[in-house]
Amino acid sequence: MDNRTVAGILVFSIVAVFFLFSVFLIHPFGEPGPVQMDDYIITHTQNETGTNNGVTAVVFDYRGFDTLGEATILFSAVAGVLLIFRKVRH
Amino acid sequence: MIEYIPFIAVVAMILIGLYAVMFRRNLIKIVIGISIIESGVNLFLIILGYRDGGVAPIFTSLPPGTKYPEEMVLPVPQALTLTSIVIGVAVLALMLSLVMHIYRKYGTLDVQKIRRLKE
Amino acid sequence: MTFLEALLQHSPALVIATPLLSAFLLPLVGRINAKVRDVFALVMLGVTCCFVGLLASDVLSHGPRVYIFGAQNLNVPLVRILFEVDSMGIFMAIITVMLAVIAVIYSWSFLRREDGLDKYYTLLLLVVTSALGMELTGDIFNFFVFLEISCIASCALIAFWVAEGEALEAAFKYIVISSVGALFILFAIGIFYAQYNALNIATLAHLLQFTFLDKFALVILLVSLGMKAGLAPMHMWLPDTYGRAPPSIVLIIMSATLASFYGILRVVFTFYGNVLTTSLRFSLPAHVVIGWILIALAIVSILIGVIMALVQTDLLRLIGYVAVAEIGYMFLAIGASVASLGAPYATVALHGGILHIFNDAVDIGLLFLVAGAIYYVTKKRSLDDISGLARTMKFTTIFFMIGLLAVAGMPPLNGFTSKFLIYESVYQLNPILSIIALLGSILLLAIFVKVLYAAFLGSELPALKGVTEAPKSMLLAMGFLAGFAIFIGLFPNLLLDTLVKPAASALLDHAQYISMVVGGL
Amino acid sequence: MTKIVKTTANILFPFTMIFGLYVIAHGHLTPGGGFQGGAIVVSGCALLLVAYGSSWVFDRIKDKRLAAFESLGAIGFITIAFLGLVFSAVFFGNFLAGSETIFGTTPATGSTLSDFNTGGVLPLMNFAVGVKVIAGLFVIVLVMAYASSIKELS
Repeated sequence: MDNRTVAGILVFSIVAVFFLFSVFLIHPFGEPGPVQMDDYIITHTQNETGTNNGVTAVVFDYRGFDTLGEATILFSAVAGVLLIFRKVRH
Repeated sequence: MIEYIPFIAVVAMILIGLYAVMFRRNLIKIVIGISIIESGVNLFLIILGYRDGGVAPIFTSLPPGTKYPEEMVLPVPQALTLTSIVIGVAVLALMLSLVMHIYRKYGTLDVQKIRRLKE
Repeated sequence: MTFLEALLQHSPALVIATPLLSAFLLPLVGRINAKVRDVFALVMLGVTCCFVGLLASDVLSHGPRVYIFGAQNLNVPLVRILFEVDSMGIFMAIITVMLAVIAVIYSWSFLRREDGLDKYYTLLLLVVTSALGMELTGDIFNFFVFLEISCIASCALIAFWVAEGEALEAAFKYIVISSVGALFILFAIGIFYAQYNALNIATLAHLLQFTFLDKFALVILLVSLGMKAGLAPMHMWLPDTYGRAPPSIVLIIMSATLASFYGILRVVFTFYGNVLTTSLRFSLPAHVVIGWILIALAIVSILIGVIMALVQTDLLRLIGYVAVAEIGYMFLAIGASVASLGAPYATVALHGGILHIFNDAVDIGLLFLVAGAIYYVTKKRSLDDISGLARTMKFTTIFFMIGLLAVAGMPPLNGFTSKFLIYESVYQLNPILSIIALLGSILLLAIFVKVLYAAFLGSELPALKGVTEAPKSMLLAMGFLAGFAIFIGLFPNLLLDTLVKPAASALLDHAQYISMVVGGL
Repeated sequence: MTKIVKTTANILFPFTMIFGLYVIAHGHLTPGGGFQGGAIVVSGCALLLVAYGSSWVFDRIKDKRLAAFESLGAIGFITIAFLGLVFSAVFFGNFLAGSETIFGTTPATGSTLSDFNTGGVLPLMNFAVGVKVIAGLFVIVLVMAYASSIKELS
């Protein structure tokens, strides 16, 4: 066991302890704490964005800029893969 | 205790994925480790948005009599998870194409051997 | 509402939308011919420069600005994404756009014989867009999305020379470390969302109560963004990446790294601004703990950067390690200003740190372009194979000397101004730190003098018979950076008073940043 | 692949395409949207890729044209955002919601039946993202499958 794996195990156990300890402090599953933002979205989707689907309203209208970022992520992944495989010609 | 089991599952997935990324030497296993961490974090985001007995926040043919802000699941974490899933696909595609090229170049997927071949 | 006022009102959105639209258009424009595509990339970056300049003039004169996407005014529980542009964000945006324009001019001739340049320029524009997005956004999930775009796009660019195995391995190491860091940032965002049900930075900074979960989220954010910015124990990817990527790309990856450094500034100063003075265990205020941790990691990265650079033979890897040392200086200045939050020399340290971001970008960028010119002409990476280049590559030698003196912090050049501010303020905090920093700079000078003799002044090698001067556009790009280095070195107050001081006061004054959004409700 | 696999692929492919396009088109009414529907359609195309082999598919569909379609989808998405800037004076503004033009009617609040003509800008964004995801993911799957089938890469 060279010292790299020992250091790795040390870091891994610290991260494990912190994660386990922090997860029990979050609100229990099924009882979310404050919900003011989501209640506003649920009650106002139909007249503000005109859709019945709350999730699509958040994805394309309330937080539409994230979806533009996400479309850019997919675009850059395609450009990256095509850049890496540019030597592959039919 | 029963309502913290989903969070324990999240921590277990994140730690398993982190173990694979840190200690495994095979490139494909590192990629699999990262997608395990990614699905762990997605599960974490989804769990935060659940309300007991909640219905999907969609008004088309909603079961009659559901009081909709209280008995609906929160929509924002689902939108965040959608973005995170697409990020996972993009990162996975890029990593796998790199691994294909590294395998063609060095003939092995073992990180130690690649480092030795390079010198 | 004249056309100019409309542009001014929508300039935050246009700063991101124009490079993004040009990135989407570029594959189609690229089908016409190569010349049109190169000019198109530069023209669209020029348009982005105009919008950044417009926005900068407005922000510097009227204070921070909020731009909401999808609605005219803020509604009560903040639901939409908004851009919050203050003078710190716009200062970083100016650096990013400047580096991008120089990188495009440089890569015109540097990559003339390569193929796949459509995708190259698309990804270059995407990294620039994501760096600008990270610097202007006011929403943490939006910051995470732009961070992820810069990860994916720059990883594909690092693997540009697909035939070389080392570039593939450096790209794989980069994407693994970046995506693990980004996933942990997403976990921290989940923690914030679970506790406060808000995703806007100003709203969260207003609601933050520094519970154990918030401390854990702060540790995750600092570790992941520190990893992306190249802080000490997590810097291993940086020398490999800067060593193996095409040198014109290194400027772009450096702007993404500086955007992550801006992320750390935003997290420490604005996000946790209200709670920095609360005391942790045994009555130590939080800002002292965070400050000293950053200082310790900064000293480690200065030492690692300098010592490892001494033993390198590959020129590009050597400058990569020097970049790690320079990032160590920035973290030293920021750590000193956080550790002594109230003291007068804290603001001086912050001025030094922020000015050093600009100087480091210019100097390290210049050195990488010089190393790229050497690689372009001689096709050799290691210092042992190249010697006596000064005879034929006259201008490149002059630019190398300017870069060398600037990085080592010699008086007539810009490195001196920021490093002097850092030494002066860190000395008042703790004299040993500034002595170590000073020794680091002297060692940097020694390293580069060794490189100067090895690469430029030695005897003529028979293998390097056909060596000619670097092409025009590469010299132009290097000339721009050398000009900046000299100009800022001679007139530092110009940059210091117009951009750096407002940026530092914008960072320190987190109440104004929060009141722009929460106050408006 | 053998004849049996090819015939089942022939039968399954149109149903997957229809279902995927349905999920894209009704993104603003029922669960779904551009990304999810696009992924379903690409799974159908991947089915073809497996059944007929990547070189057969590579002959029929040039990856250049797919990349062009993907750019068009992305440009469509960002021009809708720019139109929001032009018509409703803010970037990403939903200028069609509530206007009497296409997709303009606002649904009644509470539980309603699905009316396709609602949703303002959202259906248009769904279609643009759907085109982009279909073309983009299919190019990735196609190029990676083809690269793994040929012997040497560079």
